[in-house]
Amino acid sequence: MFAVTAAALLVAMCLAMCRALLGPTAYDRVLALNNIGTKTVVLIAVLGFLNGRPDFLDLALAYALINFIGTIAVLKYIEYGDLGAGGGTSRDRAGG
Amino acid sequence: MMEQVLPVLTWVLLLSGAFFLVTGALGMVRLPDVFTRMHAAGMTDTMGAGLILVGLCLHSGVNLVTMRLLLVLAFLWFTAPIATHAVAKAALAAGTEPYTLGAGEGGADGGEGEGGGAP
Amino acid sequence: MSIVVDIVLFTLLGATGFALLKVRNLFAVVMLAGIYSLLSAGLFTAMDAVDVAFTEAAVGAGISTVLFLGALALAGHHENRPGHTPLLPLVVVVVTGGALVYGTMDMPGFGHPENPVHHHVADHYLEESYDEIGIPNVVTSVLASYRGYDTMGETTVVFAAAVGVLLLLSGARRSGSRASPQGKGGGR
Amino acid sequence: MNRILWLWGILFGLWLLLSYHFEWLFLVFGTATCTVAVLVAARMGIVDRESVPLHLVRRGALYVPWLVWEILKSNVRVAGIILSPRLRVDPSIVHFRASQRTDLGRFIYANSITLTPGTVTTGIVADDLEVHAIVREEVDGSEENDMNRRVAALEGEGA
Repeated sequence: MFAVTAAALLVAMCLAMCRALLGPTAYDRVLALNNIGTKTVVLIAVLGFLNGRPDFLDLALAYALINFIGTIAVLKYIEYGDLGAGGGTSRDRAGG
Repeated sequence: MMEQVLPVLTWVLLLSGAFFLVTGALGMVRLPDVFTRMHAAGMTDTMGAGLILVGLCLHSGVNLVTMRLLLVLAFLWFTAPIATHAVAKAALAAGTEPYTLGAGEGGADGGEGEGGGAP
Repeated sequence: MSIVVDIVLFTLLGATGFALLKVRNLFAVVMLAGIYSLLSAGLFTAMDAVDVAFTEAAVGAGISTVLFLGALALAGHHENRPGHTPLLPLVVVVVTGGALVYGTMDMPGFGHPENPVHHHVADHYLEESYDEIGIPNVVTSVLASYRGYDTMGETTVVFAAAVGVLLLLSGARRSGSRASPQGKGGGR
Repeated sequence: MNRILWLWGILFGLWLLLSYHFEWLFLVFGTATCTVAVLVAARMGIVDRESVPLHLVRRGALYVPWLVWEILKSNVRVAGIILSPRLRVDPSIVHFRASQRTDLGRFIYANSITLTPGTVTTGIVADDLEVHAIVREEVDGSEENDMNRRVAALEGEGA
């Protein structure tokens, strides 16, 4: 049953990959990247069980956090064009 | 009693998690714009990952692995909405027009304010 | 099943590699490079090289994405078409790749227990490291104790490189008044 | 002070959980690491109600299962939308009013909205939440009102 789950994960990764390749906007790609990251976390967990050695979940744990940091860095870059910018200007549009 | 129920439950959880994963990924491909795709991606983050990780927890029983799986799940559920929100906000801030039914690809009347105010 | 996982991950990896070459928008390239790292970390996990996967996850998907983005913020996000035909580089790459593949023919079977690499000092490390060093994780005790000087030099180099990169990035930010013009909606 | 001790305890518990070695060497390392981390946090002045929300723990235990149930329901709905051949989406942006008193409460409310598929919080200014919904009719506000009420109750009194 882990094999079925892993297969589903791989199929889902392929689909998300299509979105990353097709774009069309930068945000679609970020979304796909984040999504593939989440799936990789789950895949690592499932692979551990598939190989009968679920001792490496620390990796999935570290991954979940790195993925988040990466996504936030990317979005900061998109929004400000600079990683060093502060959050001061972040409220300029939010309300609408 | 428990010995029979647990594997079945694990199966159900893993399979339904896989179902939500694939459906979410399908949505990422099918849906028309980045905002609607966000909802599909959120599905993977919450239900797909959640059901599968809980399924793995049930399989491994109560030990260190379970705690780590639950920690992974907690991290995912804390960070996923923040990342999604950040994507949405950045997209809106850059002037991406959300897709709406009437206006086709990108409404002409500005990206916001067409929604009726609920409460 | 694990062979299927390997094949699918490799296929995705190949697709990502080609996309990396074809796409001209450098922002998309950075995104794809991140996906490439994620996939290869998954592959390393599937091949039981968990510590390598860990490093790939931290460095490839985490740090280098951030560094690439910092560089993009300075350099703009469109790649110019190359002025010359990339024929010679292609030949060089194909020959090198062919030589490497040829080299693998002489290698003993993957994961075979009789491989010489498993019988040099590896046995000693695996059996004695806990008594000698007292660290439960063998990889850690090899890196931090048996190869302590090596690791120290390595971290010194990496630290110096990181400081250099940070100085470059922050120096450029301070001197120029670059915040607004290409800032909004940069990557499309 | 109480909060600092709690934070230290939580961090040390996490250390024990992740290392799971109980030799003296590792316990000393863990103690030192947690102490330094907590001291730095205390010096930065970020150990407060917002970062160590002890007051939420007891009522949060009731809120989380409810939220999980909501997430389950909306997941099924969104899955139905995606799998239906005609793809019945009617996205729109709606606004909700958050009645929580603290930023932390509003943060929980906004994140809960995002966590349930079908709705994503795109912006928040003061107590006005801008929410993108995948199907306009589905967000008539009743569920979000319910969620709003529950999060506000979660905050409790004396915020």
